[in-house]
Amino acid sequence: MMKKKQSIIHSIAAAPHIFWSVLFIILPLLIVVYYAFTDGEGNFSFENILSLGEYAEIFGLSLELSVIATFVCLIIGYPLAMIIAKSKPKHQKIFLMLLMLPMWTNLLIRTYSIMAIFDDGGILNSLLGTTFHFIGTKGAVIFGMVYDFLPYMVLPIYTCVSKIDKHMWEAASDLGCSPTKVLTKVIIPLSMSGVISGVTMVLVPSISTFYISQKLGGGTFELIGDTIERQFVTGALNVGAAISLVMMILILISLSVMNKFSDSSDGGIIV
Amino acid sequence: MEKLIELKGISKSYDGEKVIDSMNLYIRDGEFITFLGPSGCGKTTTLRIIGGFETADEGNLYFDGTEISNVPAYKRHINTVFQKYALFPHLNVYENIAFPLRLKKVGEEDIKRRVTEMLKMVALSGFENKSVSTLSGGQQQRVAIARALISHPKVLLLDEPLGALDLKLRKDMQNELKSIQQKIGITFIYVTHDQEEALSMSDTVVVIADGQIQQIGTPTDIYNEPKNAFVADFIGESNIIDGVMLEDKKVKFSAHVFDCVDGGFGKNEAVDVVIRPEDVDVVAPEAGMLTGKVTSVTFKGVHYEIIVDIKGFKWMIQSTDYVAPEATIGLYIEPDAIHIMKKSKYSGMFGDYSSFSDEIDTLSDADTAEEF
Amino acid sequence: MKKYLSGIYLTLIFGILYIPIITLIFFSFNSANSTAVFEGFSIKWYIELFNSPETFEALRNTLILAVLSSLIATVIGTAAAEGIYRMRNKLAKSAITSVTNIPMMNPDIVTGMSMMLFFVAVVAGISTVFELTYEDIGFFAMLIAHTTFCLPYVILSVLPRINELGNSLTEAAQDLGCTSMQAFFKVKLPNIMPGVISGMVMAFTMSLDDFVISYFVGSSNFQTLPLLIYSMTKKKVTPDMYALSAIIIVTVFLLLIISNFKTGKKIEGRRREARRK
Amino acid sequence: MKKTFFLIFILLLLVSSVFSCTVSEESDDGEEISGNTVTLNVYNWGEYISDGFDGSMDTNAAFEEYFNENLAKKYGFYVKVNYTTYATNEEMYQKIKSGAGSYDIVVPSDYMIQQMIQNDLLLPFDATTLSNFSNVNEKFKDSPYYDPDNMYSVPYTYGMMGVIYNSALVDEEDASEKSWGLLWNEKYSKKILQFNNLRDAFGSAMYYLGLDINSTDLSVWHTALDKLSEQKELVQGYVNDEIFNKMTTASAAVAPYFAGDFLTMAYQNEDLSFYYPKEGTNYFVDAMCIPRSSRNPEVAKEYINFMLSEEPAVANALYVGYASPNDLVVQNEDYIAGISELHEDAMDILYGQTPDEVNASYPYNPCYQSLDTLSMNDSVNTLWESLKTENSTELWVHVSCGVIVVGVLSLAIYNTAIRKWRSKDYRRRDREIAKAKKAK
Repeated sequence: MMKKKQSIIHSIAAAPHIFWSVLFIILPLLIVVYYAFTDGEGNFSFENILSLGEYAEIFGLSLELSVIATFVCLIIGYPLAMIIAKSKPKHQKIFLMLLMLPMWTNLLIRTYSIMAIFDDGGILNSLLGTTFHFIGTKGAVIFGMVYDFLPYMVLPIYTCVSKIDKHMWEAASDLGCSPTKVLTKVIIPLSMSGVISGVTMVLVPSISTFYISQKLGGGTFELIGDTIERQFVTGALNVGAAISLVMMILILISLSVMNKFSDSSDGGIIV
Repeated sequence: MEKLIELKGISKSYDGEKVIDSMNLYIRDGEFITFLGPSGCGKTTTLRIIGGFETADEGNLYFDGTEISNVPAYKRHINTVFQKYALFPHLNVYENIAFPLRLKKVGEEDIKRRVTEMLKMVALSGFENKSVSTLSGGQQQRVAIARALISHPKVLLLDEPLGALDLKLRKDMQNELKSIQQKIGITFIYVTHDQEEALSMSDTVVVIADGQIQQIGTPTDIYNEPKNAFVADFIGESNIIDGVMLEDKKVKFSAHVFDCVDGGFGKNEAVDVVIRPEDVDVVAPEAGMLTGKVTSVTFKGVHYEIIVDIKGFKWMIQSTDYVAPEATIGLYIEPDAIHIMKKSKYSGMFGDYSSFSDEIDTLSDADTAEEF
Repeated sequence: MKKYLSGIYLTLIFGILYIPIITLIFFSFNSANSTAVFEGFSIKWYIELFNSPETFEALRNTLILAVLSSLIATVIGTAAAEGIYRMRNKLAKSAITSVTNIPMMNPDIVTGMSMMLFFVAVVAGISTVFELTYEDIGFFAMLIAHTTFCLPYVILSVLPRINELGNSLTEAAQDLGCTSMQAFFKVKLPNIMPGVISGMVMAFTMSLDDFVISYFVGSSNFQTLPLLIYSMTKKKVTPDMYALSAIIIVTVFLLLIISNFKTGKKIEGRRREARRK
Repeated sequence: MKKTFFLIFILLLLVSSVFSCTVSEESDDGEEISGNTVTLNVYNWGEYISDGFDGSMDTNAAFEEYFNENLAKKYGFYVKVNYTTYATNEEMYQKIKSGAGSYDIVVPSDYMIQQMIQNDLLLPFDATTLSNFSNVNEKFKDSPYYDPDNMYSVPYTYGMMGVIYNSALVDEEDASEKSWGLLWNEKYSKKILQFNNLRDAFGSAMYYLGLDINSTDLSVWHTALDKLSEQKELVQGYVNDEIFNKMTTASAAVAPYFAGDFLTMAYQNEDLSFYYPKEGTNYFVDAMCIPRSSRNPEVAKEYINFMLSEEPAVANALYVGYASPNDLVVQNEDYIAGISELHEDAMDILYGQTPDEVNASYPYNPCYQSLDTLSMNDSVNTLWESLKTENSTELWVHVSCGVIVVGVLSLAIYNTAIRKWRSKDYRRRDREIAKAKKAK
């Protein structure tokens, strides 16, 4: 009996958080659900949900771009996290801070600078004398997403890799693993929980960005984030709420699938 | 029994401090050799150099006659059992042991046979599907050994593998390791700071201190014929007294002349005299060659451990009959119990039994320092 | 060879990350009112920045909001992480963690809009009882919104630390006479402090750069920096905002180097000692 | 990493609060008589008022001074202007409509005023009673469509949309026709920009085809949509504020935008020139209004009246660059000198032709009406959406995403399969043992 009472007293510590999330996460969410299932005048209708069919293509495009962006983040981020984890402790802190620093400048100004560099008449083109067209293509949107979300991929992987016991490297090479084999057979499987949380932290926000796609994508195509933004701003709350509700459910499903694969309980998210 | 591994002039330093000081050593095939020494004496670094985890600053390392210092660890036919086992947490017992075979693309059936056989050898049959984190220390150690041996390496390195086990289990594991080594017949290089383990398991013992080899020999040589004060003190208990060699077979120490069996030293050469506590007989004060006051008596089951203060130098005596503390007793020493050693840099550092370990010594020095 | 390779990779990636930042600082010294065509060098925009109280008030609001919301989020988040760690039944545990992740998963627009509608409903409800306008709760609405979307980051960085620490330390402390509260503050908190601080830093960064949620939830008398910058997109973002970002980046960068230079020495010293033992 | 952040927080907080206190101290120096101070919440477009940049007059501070000196006694309190900004009419509308914030002054565009009046969001204050209202040019006073009897609004700026082109990149004879056609000219494919907001994009097509921009007949919108999708592969990008950088760096050659903004662009890049398309163009009026939720409408009226007086009106017109409906401004020498500095024939561009002359050949009312009032909002929105999603996503996007997903999935499945296959024997044996034990 004592043990049970003990854990109840201690989980009181989570009470403020529970109260907070019920009040400021659940209730607003109910409002979104309310709007998703009602039409303009407030009476119940499935019409919003049914009309989502036409947004399937936009949603597909946003999913595709964010999957590619997440993959690029992983390919660039993993070696970076490995290098930082293996460098001297003094340098590790500096590298991590340097990684986080760009996040402190305003997203809008950062996007402007990227455009100033890569635009047809921008700095890069005028330096090289070429006029290759980059801003306004899907490639630029992917670059924008990778640029903005790379730190979210590197930090969890770094946390995970730096926690792997030093002897793992030695044991693996001692048993005959060449350096690349050590990575594939031992280190990558052990850092999988970091990779999963890294992928989640990049994939989810990149699906719903709207700013990057408008500016770097040149507005020639629309992502789901833009649609929701336009719906809300022009007052069509109901359809916007319906889209975001469906999207959230999809994300929840894909997250639980991903966690099942990694079967480890929780990866260290942040350093 | 040709030379399997040879170290020539190997030295290694960390931040300018010499951890291994030009070591020369050869290890024969099929031998159970132990590197014995206090912590920080360079024994583990030597092992890691042989294993390929570290490279020596100078000197070269030969394996089967060929120079292998720049051969990477994974290409050496040498496997290692780590002190904290280093089992792969993401694999179960079966996969951990099968890991080296999978690298060599061995067939599935073959792997199954060899792993089951190896599990039987380390008495862990039926543990295939267990996750390594649920195993006990002893079980994890046996999985580590099985994993290291399954790919039939020529040499197995063991880095204080029994350090984390409790006493009883450690004794069993010592015998098991010994029997495995004899059954398989490959070279074991064992690193430990526990002298009892070294003496009971090894064919050859290499005593190392401050990065240098103090003595190489069989356990009995090491115990009976210590080369210098360090080896004498480190292996078993021994009283080490300064003495003068009057002539062959006659030595003078503690203001008394004794007959002894050793010779071949210069006339009146200052020497270190080693007398094992169990070789000293307790007699009546008047009959003894030396007399002294007993300062403490501890019952050790097999014998009593008596500390005797003779002219300020504390001797340790192990005898089966009880002696009352504060009593004065006489000591009788047989000639073949006296062992003479050359002076070395370690003379005078050991042998006095006011305390056992160095740490306590430094503690007491600290008190005296404060008084001044 | 390998060391050399990783060095190049590192400089390449950080190079790409910092080229836009350098362009930003470069254009903040532009004499023309353009963020694309560099005319000549001048610190006109810095002067303009220092005599426009509106910008600095926006910066102050942003910082107050960011610091307060990250502090509150850290306090609630750490307590929540401790509570979640102690919770026995799995269902409650997974329920809470998934609810906590919702603000992180939702597009900002949805969180912002739903919170605004929620607060408006709350104000409407309260104002039937006694007179209250949105203005009065404007700042608190922003603070609550920012804390809400900062909470997941704090919990996600503190919880792994608590799991890693286990109970041994707190039990030892209780054994030595601490009450469970004292044990938490005297023993557990200092040990999980790195996680707590990195959670707070993450929360601070999130709140600092948020625009969408602040726009919808914010009231008229509390304008933050991102709002000010975004509203410029009616016509054109002027380089004085570039100057402000340049100042923030450079100060943070210098602080980073100075403080690392000092603590770096300490860590190096400790490592050498450890090896000598 | 950890200690440094504490340090950074505290320092940044200190620095900014010190600055803002000292700086803001100077601005409200008229604080000698104690007495309560009323805050006037002004909600205007970004960069849409002279704020003292580069020596110009800070009109908000000037109003505070003017009010605190002359009117404070009459009203019995001082005033402090709290100036916040928005980027689009729709955002401002959502804010005011939701009641999340009460504002005293707001500056919507003509069509938004009509929509707000219909939704009863504006306070009628009869602009004619303002003493300076007489300064406003006649043509803005004779019953504008959005506020027939000037009850709700006072014009602040007005302007017309036109075509900006880079004379270095565009041949003279293509531009000489002065037609919307330049935006559909294949010769400048991928060098043409188009508005990224629905109303102006459709507007450009409708003016070009002479269609009624406020038509409630969906087929009209469909023809406009076809024209826009015809233009789609020529368009480099749909832009709003990025147009400044793209045109000044000559990343693009042709773009539709407002006359006032052309002046600021031309100041940076001499090659740029401008014309009003002969088929007619959009004419907009931004006007100052008082939301119904305003808590001190009287002070708001004083603010509007003050902004109509010559000195602030000239300062604002110079800063914003759009045409000013205030006669005093148009005749003011400093204004003319200042605006011509931007571009020698600035006056001609802004005031040379009146909106009616420009839209002579356009049969319908050239000002937008709110789609909400025309209840065409949803249908036009879906058309705009189809324009955006109509283009085919490049193949490489589908392929690379497919490859990634297939790759990751097959890797994961392969791994679990291998693990299951390798461990099947001993797992089966464990199961049998367990069954046997249970059976006992």
